[in-house]
Amino acid sequence: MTALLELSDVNKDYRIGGFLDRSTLHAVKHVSFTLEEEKPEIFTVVGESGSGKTTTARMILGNETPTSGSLRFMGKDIAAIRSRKERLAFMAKVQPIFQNPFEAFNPLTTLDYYLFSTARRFLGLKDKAAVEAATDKSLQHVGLSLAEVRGRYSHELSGGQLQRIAVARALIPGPKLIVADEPVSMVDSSLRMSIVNLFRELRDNLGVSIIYITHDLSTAYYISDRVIIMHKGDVVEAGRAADVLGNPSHEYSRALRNAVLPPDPVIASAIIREKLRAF
Amino acid sequence: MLTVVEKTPVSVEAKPVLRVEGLKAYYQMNYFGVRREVRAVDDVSLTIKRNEIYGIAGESSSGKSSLIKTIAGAITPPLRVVEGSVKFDFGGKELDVYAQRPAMKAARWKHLSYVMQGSMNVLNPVRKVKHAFHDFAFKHMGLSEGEFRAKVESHLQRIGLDPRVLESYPHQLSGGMRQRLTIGLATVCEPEFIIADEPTTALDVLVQQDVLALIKGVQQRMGSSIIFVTHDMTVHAAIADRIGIVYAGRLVEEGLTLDVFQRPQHPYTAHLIASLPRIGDTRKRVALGGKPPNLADPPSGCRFHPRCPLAIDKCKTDNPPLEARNNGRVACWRAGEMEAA
Amino acid sequence: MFKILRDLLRYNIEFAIGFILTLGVFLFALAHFWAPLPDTAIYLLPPDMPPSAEYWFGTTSRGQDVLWQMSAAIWNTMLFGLTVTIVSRLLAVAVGMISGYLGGKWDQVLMTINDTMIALPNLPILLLVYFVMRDSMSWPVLAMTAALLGWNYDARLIRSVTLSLRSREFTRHAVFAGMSVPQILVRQHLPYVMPVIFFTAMNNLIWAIGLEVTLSVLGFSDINRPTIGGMIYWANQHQAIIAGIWWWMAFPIIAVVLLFLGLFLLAISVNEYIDPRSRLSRMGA
Amino acid sequence: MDGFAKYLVRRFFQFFLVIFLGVSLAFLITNLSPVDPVEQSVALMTSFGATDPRSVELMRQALQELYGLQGTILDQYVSFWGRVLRGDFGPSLSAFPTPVMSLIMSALPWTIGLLTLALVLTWTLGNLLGALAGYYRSNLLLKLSGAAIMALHPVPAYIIGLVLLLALGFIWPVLPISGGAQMNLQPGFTFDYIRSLILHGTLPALTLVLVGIGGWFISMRSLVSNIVTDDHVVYAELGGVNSGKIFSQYVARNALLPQLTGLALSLGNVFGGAVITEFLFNYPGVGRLLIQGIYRGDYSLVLGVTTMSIISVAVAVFIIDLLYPLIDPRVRLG
Repeated sequence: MTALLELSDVNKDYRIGGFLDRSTLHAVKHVSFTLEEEKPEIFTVVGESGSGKTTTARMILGNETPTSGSLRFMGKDIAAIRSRKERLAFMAKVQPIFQNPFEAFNPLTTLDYYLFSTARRFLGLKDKAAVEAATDKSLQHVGLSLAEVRGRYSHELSGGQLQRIAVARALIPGPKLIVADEPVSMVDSSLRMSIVNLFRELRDNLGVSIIYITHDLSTAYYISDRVIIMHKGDVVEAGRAADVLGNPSHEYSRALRNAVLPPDPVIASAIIREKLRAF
Repeated sequence: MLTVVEKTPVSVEAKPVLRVEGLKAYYQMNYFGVRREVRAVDDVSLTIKRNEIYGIAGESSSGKSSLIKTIAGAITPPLRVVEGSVKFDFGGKELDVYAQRPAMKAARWKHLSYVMQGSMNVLNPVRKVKHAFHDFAFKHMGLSEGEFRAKVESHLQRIGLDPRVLESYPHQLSGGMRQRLTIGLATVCEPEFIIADEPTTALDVLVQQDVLALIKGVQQRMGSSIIFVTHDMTVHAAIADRIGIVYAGRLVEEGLTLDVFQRPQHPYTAHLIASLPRIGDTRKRVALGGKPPNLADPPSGCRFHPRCPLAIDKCKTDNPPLEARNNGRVACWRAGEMEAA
Repeated sequence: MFKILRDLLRYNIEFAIGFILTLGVFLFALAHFWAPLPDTAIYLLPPDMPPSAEYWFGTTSRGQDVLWQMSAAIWNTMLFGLTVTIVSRLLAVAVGMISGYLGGKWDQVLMTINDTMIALPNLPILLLVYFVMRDSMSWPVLAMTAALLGWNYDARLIRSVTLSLRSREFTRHAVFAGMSVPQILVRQHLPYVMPVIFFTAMNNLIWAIGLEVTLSVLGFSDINRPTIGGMIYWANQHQAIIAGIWWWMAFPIIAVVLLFLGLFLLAISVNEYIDPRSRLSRMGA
Repeated sequence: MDGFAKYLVRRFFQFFLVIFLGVSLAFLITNLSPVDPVEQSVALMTSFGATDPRSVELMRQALQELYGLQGTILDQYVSFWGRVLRGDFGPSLSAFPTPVMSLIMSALPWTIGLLTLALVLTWTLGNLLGALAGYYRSNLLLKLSGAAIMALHPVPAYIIGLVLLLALGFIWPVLPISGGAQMNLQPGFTFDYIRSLILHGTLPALTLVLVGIGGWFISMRSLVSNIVTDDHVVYAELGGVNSGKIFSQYVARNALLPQLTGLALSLGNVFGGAVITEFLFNYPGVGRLLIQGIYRGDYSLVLGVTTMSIISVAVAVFIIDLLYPLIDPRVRLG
């Protein structure tokens, strides 16, 4: 087995304050995990704001460099990527999905500009017809077609559709890994599951691994193969999704698990009444 | 786990505290000759009883925020009330939000308060917290400065805040504290009616339950009514007595919380409930197809028909009225057939 | 382009007034190319003639037709103003966008220099430059000096817009879509920076013209080249007001005030039109 | 270390940087110019008749020493700093042998007085009217005064001053148009002198107010129209807080923060307006001194005034920066 992505003892410190009162914020502490190349999976990082989950995602994408430790993608140190050529080669294999689909596309630019730019740059296509064919093929994977997207602006489509287009764009270069940072937190619940289901299909049909960053335990349970729970930079619990989320053992994971209200009025109102009694 | 729901008793005789009738509020815009009309609130009628928590559920741009802003009288152009009325009943005195503006202004905070979305920015950044309490509440309490201060301090203590926060500036407090503080501010005059806009959306998961319990607790103690909106169905499940489901500017279903969750009558509601993920369950959820309607150019007939699995020809042309059914109300031509299916 | 103009003229009264004023003044200035006499010629006409059918705006004490002098003067003054504006815009956009997009150390260094320059009083420095240059001072040199002093405040505004754009998700998305830095800056960010550029350009033009008037009035420029300030300078030299030659002063002042008003109205109305928020509203967002 | 101290250190650093770069710039301009100030001064003097070649040479040497133009450019730079720190710019050529510094010192109070008064008036009035116009958008009177103020805004200082001078000095001569006070009055705390001071200051101050008020009005109005949609203002309105209080404590107070920063940033430009206004009204401040220096070819006077105005503006900016934390608790308390 070869490692697709290997994080070993990754730390990230931020220095905050001016030159007179520097203090250090340990955003990510001793994070290690490995994703296998042969076994595509949905690997979920769960945490609240300030847990270090987004910083971890940014390091995997090469947007931040670790203070210590190493992140290797297919054996190559991500932090050592310098030249634009290497960077493009890396981006062809690792692609992001962002949190807010309305923010991920410039409202003054047509959506196809992003798709065509990706096809041109990463597939080296020059011919207009070839670019459009590659784009359309990718859009078909997410249940859309170029005809529906061409010339459109982001405000003309729903959050769910935009997020699908973002996925389609990420698929164009044929990536091995997709890093999705809170991809459904801004999507309506009626459309949310279509994105989450899509991740499953990508894993099963296209063999793409997905790092799913979220604060939402319910969708994490629904699609994840493995889960790590982060708290103030530390990984407090890691393992199979059903174990970690279904039956957490660490104190913090349990608190997080208990903070999730079920979509059931009987149980949810009982939880609130219980809280009330404690006041 | 408890399986029996103890409903807060709702007196049937008492007059409703809020009556919204045939309310239409549209965004009317004109940019360099391009005219647009967005029907954010389109013919909504609802009543809210005393001592009741009413939740409005809906997705983004369904018009739910416009609805609650219109009820609060907090709208600014280009959003305008086109038709209908919003009437409160405070201690037997009727107050029309749009026809009696000065009386309404005087009633604010004494009878009617508001919890805004995004508690981060609702307090003036350059003034201390105590000034907010003074500005909002002092004139309604009829107390001396000293008594007022004591009253505010004890109120804060009751909701779990150190009275010393009064001497701080908003930027010195955490997000959770600020949200508590705004709830404290909204309840210090013990108003009969509280309007809350996404009261937990911006909060961290771990403090959400506390804030919900706080809202519920304060409401129970004062016997106030609350109307709140959120897209988060679990929040509705946790504290609402009744729920109204908004789709494309219209109220499509209304009922007791338990009924709506367990026996939804509108296909949209049914889908909304069915698509909610829960821990311990990996059965495949099916997402709703199609795209949310554009309120500037809504579909004809029933606005849900392009996405509805049960749609028939009549749905495409005729708008279903919101009618009483099974202890609730629903706007669907095929509501009766839903249960059979 | 034509549609934009039509929309603005029809739906925005400020634009319509500004457009007519500016266009009128511009056409009037353009007319100097067809002037009957060279604009530097003096004492060719009877001096001190009040406005009449022959000399609409009268003649100066130096035997020049005020009408044609003004026409040339407005042209020269506008030329100066536009040169300053274009050069200083290039500087402001370059510094502002680079500082905002690169951020970090670059941003700190550039903005420290920028803030320092903002705090320096422009006019004394310009006067010092004039003083040491004296006769080698020509209008292009003056324009360059003014441009070098007139970009910093606007660079700060542009930087703050770019800085906020940099942290937006669509910028990161563009990077992962393989777009290059120039592509991102031009295609993605410029539409947002445009209103700032445009608005500051108008303000800068007004400032530059004001500067030209100020320096020329004092005689600190090429006084033989007709400019608005230069006309007032010569009128002062001949004590035109005391001598009752009011038309020598009044017409240039009226012309320059009209021009300023026109430019200012254009600035505020066009700015409203190209603002992304209003653009999106027109697109139906 | 708390936020306030950090803020102070940063401002202090900026203050010194402005002075360092400004003074260096003044030095550079004078040294890199193609014109030799010594030759220029010599030419100026010899044109009055003193043509003995030997005395010209002596004068040349004396001037070089006076201007600190001996040695390498680095030596000159160091000696220039020395003179700036001692406040010694040598004697004025046009008012020989009065030192430049004492000319500046006697002119400075006039400029500071005029500018402070005009600036306080402009800033207060502009912001007040702008805030009112932004808050009460439908008020006709405010709309009209706004239109008038905005129409004046782009007109250069000289033109406004000239029109005022013609209108109130010639056509309807109610105000003195020249000088800082009546010539024959003894300066002092007498009624006549103060009255004369006020009368003479009115036109220059009015010019500066009319020139500056538009900018503050426009920016304040747009700031306020943004702030009224801020959550905390909307919330206060929903809370039934009375509108006078909302205006003063919620809207105006928050809008003033950027306007105070703006005041500091605008000082350099305001000073430019003062130069031309002083010249127009023959007001005995440093602006007039500077222009006279240029007309008379007085090298040390021009360099002295420029350097001193750079330093004075930097000091004024620094003082305003120090005031900022007083109105913004986020800076004061970190």
